[in-house]
Amino acid sequence: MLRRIAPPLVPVVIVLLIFVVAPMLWVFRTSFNELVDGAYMVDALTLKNYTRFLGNPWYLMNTLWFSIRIAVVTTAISVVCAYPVALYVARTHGLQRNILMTLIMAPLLIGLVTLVYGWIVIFRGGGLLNSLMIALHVYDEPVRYMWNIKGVVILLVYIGTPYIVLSLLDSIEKISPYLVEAARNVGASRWTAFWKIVFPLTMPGLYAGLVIVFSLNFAAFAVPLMVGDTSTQMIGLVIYREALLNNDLPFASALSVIMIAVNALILVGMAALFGRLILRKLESDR
Amino acid sequence: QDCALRVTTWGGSYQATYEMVAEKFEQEHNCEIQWVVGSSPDHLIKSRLGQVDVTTNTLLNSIAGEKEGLWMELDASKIPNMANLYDNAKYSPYTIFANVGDYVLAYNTDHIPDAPESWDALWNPDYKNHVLIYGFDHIPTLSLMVLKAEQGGGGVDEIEPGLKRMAELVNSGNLIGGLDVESQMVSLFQTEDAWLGMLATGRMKELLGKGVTNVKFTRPEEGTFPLITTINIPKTANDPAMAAAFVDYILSPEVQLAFATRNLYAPTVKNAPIPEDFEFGDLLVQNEAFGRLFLPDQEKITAHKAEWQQELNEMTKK
Amino acid sequence: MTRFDLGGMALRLFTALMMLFLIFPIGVTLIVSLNPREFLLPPTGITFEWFRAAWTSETFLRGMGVSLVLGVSASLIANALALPASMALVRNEFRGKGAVSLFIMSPMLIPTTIFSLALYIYFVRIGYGSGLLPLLVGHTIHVLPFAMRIQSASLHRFDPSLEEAARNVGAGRLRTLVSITLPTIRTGLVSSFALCFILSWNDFPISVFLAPPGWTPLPVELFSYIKFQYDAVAAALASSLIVLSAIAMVLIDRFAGLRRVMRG
Amino acid sequence: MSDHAIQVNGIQKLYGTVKAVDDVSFDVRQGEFTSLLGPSGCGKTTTLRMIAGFIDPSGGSIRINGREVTHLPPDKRDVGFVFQNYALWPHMTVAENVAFGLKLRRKKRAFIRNKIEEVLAVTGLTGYEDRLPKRLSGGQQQRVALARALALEPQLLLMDEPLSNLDRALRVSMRRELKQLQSRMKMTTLYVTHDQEEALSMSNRVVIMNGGRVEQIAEPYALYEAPASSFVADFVGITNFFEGTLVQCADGWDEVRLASGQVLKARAGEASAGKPGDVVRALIRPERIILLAEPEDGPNVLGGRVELSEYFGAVLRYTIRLDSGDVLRLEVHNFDRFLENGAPVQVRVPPEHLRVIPLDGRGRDAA
Amino acid sequence: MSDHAIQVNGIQKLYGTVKAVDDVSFDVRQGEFTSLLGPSGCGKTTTLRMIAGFIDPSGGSIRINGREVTHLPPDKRDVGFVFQNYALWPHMTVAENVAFGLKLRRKKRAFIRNKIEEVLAVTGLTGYEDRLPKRLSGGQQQRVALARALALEPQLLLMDEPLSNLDRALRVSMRRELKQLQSRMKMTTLYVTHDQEEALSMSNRVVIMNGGRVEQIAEPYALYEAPASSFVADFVGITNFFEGTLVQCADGWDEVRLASGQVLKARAGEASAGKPGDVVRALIRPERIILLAEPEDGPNVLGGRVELSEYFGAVLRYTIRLDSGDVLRLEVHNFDRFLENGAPVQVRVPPEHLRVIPLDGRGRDAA
Ligand SMILES: Nc1ncnc2c1ncn2[C@@H]1O[C@H](COP(=O)(O)OP(=O)(O)OP(=O)(O)O)[C@@H](O)[C@H]1O
Ligand SMILES: Nc1ncnc2c1ncn2[C@@H]1O[C@H](COP(=O)(O)OP(=O)(O)OP(=O)(O)O)[C@@H](O)[C@H]1O
Ligand SMILES: NCCCCNCCCN
Ligand SMILES: [Mg+2]
Ligand SMILES: [Mg+2]
Repeated sequence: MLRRIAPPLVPVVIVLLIFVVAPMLWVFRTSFNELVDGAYMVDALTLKNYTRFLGNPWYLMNTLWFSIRIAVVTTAISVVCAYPVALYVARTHGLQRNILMTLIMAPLLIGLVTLVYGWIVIFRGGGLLNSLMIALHVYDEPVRYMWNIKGVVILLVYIGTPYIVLSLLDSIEKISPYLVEAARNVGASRWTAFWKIVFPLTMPGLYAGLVIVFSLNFAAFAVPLMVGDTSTQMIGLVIYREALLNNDLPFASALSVIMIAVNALILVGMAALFGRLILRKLESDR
Repeated sequence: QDCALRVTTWGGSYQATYEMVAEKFEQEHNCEIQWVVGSSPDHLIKSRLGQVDVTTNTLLNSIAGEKEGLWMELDASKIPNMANLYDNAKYSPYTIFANVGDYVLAYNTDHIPDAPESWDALWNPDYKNHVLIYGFDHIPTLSLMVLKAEQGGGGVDEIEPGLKRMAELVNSGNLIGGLDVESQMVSLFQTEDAWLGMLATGRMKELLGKGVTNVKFTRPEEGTFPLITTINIPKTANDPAMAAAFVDYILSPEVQLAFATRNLYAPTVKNAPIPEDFEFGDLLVQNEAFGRLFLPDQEKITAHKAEWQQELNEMTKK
Repeated sequence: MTRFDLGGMALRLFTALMMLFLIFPIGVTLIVSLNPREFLLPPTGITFEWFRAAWTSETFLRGMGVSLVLGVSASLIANALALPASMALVRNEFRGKGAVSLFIMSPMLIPTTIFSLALYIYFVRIGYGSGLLPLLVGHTIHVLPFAMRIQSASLHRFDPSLEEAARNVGAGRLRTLVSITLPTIRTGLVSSFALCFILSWNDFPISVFLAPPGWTPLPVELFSYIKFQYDAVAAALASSLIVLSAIAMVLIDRFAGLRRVMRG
Repeated sequence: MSDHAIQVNGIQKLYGTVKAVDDVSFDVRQGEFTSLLGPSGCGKTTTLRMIAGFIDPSGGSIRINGREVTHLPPDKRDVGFVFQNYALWPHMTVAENVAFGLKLRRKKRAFIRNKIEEVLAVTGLTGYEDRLPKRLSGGQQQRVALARALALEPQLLLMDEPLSNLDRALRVSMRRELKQLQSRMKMTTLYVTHDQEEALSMSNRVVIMNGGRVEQIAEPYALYEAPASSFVADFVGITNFFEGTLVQCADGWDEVRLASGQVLKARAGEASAGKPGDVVRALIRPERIILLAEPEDGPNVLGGRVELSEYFGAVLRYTIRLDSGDVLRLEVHNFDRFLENGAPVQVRVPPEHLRVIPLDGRGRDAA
Repeated sequence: MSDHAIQVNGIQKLYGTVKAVDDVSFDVRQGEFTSLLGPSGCGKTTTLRMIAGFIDPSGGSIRINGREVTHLPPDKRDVGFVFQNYALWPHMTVAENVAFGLKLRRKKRAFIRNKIEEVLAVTGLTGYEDRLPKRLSGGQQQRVALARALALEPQLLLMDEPLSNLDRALRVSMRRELKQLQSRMKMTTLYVTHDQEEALSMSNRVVIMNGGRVEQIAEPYALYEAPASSFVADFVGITNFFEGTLVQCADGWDEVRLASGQVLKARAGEASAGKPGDVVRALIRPERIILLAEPEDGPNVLGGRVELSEYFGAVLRYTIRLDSGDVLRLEVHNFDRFLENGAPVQVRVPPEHLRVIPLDGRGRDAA
């Protein structure tokens, strides 16, 4: 067994050992250092950075827990947005397929900063959406869609959706139409056939998409930085600020260690859940 | 030619000016300049790791670096132009100001016909949803907070009153937001979403350059907040002599004038007078405007801003 | 063949709405890039000035070139590393599989800011502070887990007898991989590559630290530019990119179509 | 309820320019067991799939129990279906595959449990409840596909080669089970098979298809004994053909002169094979030909040599090269000796089992 | 080169606790056509896949042409393989599927073109060159799988039910083609099939498997006429069993008393069936039993009633309920009348075709 699985895994593992584990060991070590005068770091062995985070409910609730919630919510919305699109795209071919794919990927091609400008035009106080809504008398006062939690959610969903479409496509395409026919034949409506056959069989792709988007959103910093406010302090943003703006590498490192641990726990949980539910059954083996 | 000098810069127009003036230096000293482009924080980090010969910096970074002992002393004998610096542009033996801009109060004359006299206008409930400030990582907003603390009987050591006032601002609903991307602020003035707010003089110039006529600026009586570009030479510089020569070159009148006319960063040397007919002369922090800069103790800001942000976040959490 | 269209019309409608949501800001970007007054709507006219500016900016063109090369190389390397690994993980059941899997996914767990900072510091310490290697490594590691995930998804339900059949007619491991496995999971690979490329193409934090002088990727150039001064040049650049990739897609499709025709 | 469980009327299916099914019509009466038989690629699967509603016909109409269903979705047809390629749901165990349709019908759990047990017993899969399909052998998978359809006790069951991967012993027992279920449940069955033994022994009627069209619809005995065309004759069982000219036809007996000059006497069919001088074809089944132990003279006796002998256990089939050069296949049963290849033999072609059919000028069956 | 093309020695395959293949040994001589026959799930596919190198045996060894290959990768074995589930490459057309292996062998383009043409002609697929597999019927796909293997003209060809989805006519012609190719190319063949007609008629030898083990290895005639166990007797062809006690054994003739009291005379086998008083089983094939036209008296004559008649075209099989209560199946060929269910009949069981085998105490074949 070892002889069969080792060779394909060794290159990746070595690359990761050299370029991830080694640098991250430094981060781990740094998390026990101390910042002097808010200016520079000295070697130390203190748990201060950890207690500063873990001992402060604001950090626990308004950054860590807040980030988890935002990541869960935005990932879920993205899935809802992406799934039908992926279903649709999966049955297109050739040119139509390519054009749809370009459009779906377009938001990611043009970069976040430029994108935000597009959204400003739509969502600003006097922007298109507010003008429309006010003209339609849905409400009379402009609603703020940006530089608050709404902006963060909208943008994360927007960016996350194409990733999920991408991860789903292959799984959907691989489903043999016979399997759906067989279900329809025993009396399943389109809807039931979808839920009981298609949906479970897309689990591998869905799982990939969930893991990817959840991790990206959980660690997001650019989005809350650009369109958030003081109440959207996601943990990625806090780490960014402490590490780069406030020079507090020890604290940022401790935050990172905590974040990695939490994220790993969540991923392990997801893997266990999905693995038990479905993935193992679908794995090809010889 | 194997001489190369690594100099940090911000991207965009700052780099453009740098690149323009650098050509002459490269020829004269037969030394190529490699631009290390990035945002302020990485300038410090790269300096720390010995990747840079001359650091174009923010004052906060310079101070942080000083505390770590990162910089070498600037030797006036190797940098003759230092002699022309205004006194307050020599921050320390390690740090000098390369140029100075400021953050002024911009307002839309259609909605606010008379120039506000004080930063307090930001809190005016009439402007609900139409006020812009920089994000809480940015020096103008931090400075405003210190200013408010002082007015409330505290100060940089007793920030509470300032924090309260800023939290009020956040919770008042006046703010469109505290923005990180400066150009968005310009755009929001352009679209008239923003009626009132802080703006760096450089951005003000851009706004006017776009043909906007109903936005004006004023320098409130409490003073404006400086936007200071500092210069340091890391101890680890490969060729300290060449680095010094470059710093000297930055302080030369032609470079000083270039940054003034192109980027609206006012000279820090006495021998670079701005031409009388310069269109945006009043945007430059010259003369009395320079005297009215509100420059709180930067070291203390450095030491405490993380705490302050944190407290403010807690005060404004939802 | 019956398809799984959950009520064809509803699906179509929803997709249309979603597509609208996805491309609206992009449409806005396009309008902005053609509007002499930037994003003051409604547009006051049409100008190609912003496009001209975008396409004559040496910085942007160079940045684009760098990003392209970087994105393609990093995606290729990452996918090449991930492929054998994901095959081994999907197709074998062994103790510690979960741990190995998580380990390979680990770069995804690390906040990018910290990772790029740590990697940068690491490279400087081991004496490789400058040069292209750190940038390439940074991007490759960044996208690697994503390649792993998509590929693993793609390999689930792969019918191993297709490979056996190839081995049986005398194809070696490599040939089987190239001629049978890869084409069969093509959609997955294309997805994986596209995803990796996009991630690299969009990356800011890693590039900021690891890009050596002269090799600044587009997002860094663009961000440095836009951060302080927004004009429609950025919008024009973005619009061009989308139009270009659309054209590329059409060409690829034509080309592939042509090949199919020639193959008879 | 209509007299007919299925009425297929002129259905068609085009794939681009490929006419997979071309104007096919047939009926299946209530409770009947009908087989679709035909060469590979002749359109059996396509026809079946149109009836089940998986494919939209390009033309024609389909009625089930008198109700027009041509464009009804598959879940509204209440028709059982066994897929040629199994189409087992890979994420469900054997039991789950079987239970799925029952759950959709909101059956009680106890009922479902019993039903699973029952159909798995019938298909010889007891003990495999919790296996995933990929962990089963080919034949086991096929049986799950069958069990899945049987569990629903459909009134109308369509099966696409449901036993093709089973060994004979199992196939025989499955056939028996199917027939029993069918008559117990009065289940109408349309059965695609390539196994004519199966088709002949199980069916009330057989529909022979060829190239997308129906060739003949008949009861098994009629099909075998009175095929409507050479194609059917050759496709259903083995047939020996002699070509020649009709020399006489009277008294219910025809005489055919072969190219070799020899004359064969044959029983005249119901329809006249033609008039003297016409080119005809005389047919006889291998099991009807008698291998003579002793040399013999007389009418319809032919000489030749053994060219090939094939042993099938109960049957021994000789391919004989006649002296005329023609090839003849004959089968013996209950034999105790084997003839060597090359051994000279004499055979008798009993006139009462030789049938004559007319030919058109180009050597094909006259229409 | 070794005398044996394949030597399989005690191979084993465990799936968890499932013993899919359990200590299987057999040899295939050069140029020989050997079939693997056995019930669904008995381990045929698994055995074949171990020989081809797709599965690592859990134990035992495999030699091909004398060379130990037990752990050699599949592409180093030079063995043709036809997959039970086809395993066609979905992204390649029919021609590309066939050409792939040839391209790997760096054949000239013209050669490849000719070869494709040739094997597609053999498999009746001419004209389908550019179809993708998913646009073919089941049988057509199966033929592509076969063509793909044949194109390489392997010295050793392993086939896993390669004809299971073909109609009889096509199967017969494909069998003929296969046999011709095999003898022309001196190709050694190991053939998995569930079709005993196929196994008996094509093979030099047949390996009967059951539950992961080998039951018997024999030539077709020996297998059918002298099965080593009741399992083989019943699995290969149909067999009637009578249980009883041996009352006498002398002169090459045994006598068996049935439970009903009747005594049947039988030919004694080579090995003794035992001594008087032993419990034995007497076997006879359905085609050996004679349906008497006229009532008759005498030894080995039994009376009963028709319970079921099955029509297979060339064969009519009656299931008869004997007066003793036993069930007897018999087959008639070349028949002209059908007996009604319930009709009284008399049959003779010819002693020379009745074989006696010993039983152990528990009613199973003695080892
Ligand atoms: N991957 C697997 N995991 C567990 N059991 C398996 C697996 N593959 C096959 N088996 C079991 O091993 C036994 C032998 O399987 P194999 O496919 O060799 O049978 P077979 O003789 O080819 O049958 P068939 O005629 O139905 O194709 C079967 O009982 C099957 O259920
Ligand atoms: N999707 C398709 N596109 C084009 N042609 C097809 C398609 N499906 C089937 N055909 C063709 O239609 C014809 C009929 O196919 P069908 O599957 O009905 O045959 P079949 O009678 O079931 O054959 P078999 O006994 O081999 O399974 C075949 O010639 C086949 O090649
Ligand atoms: N292009 C102008 C760049 C000016 C950068 N100034 C730094 C300001 C820090 N807040
Ligand atoms: Mg078919
Ligand atoms: Mg098998």
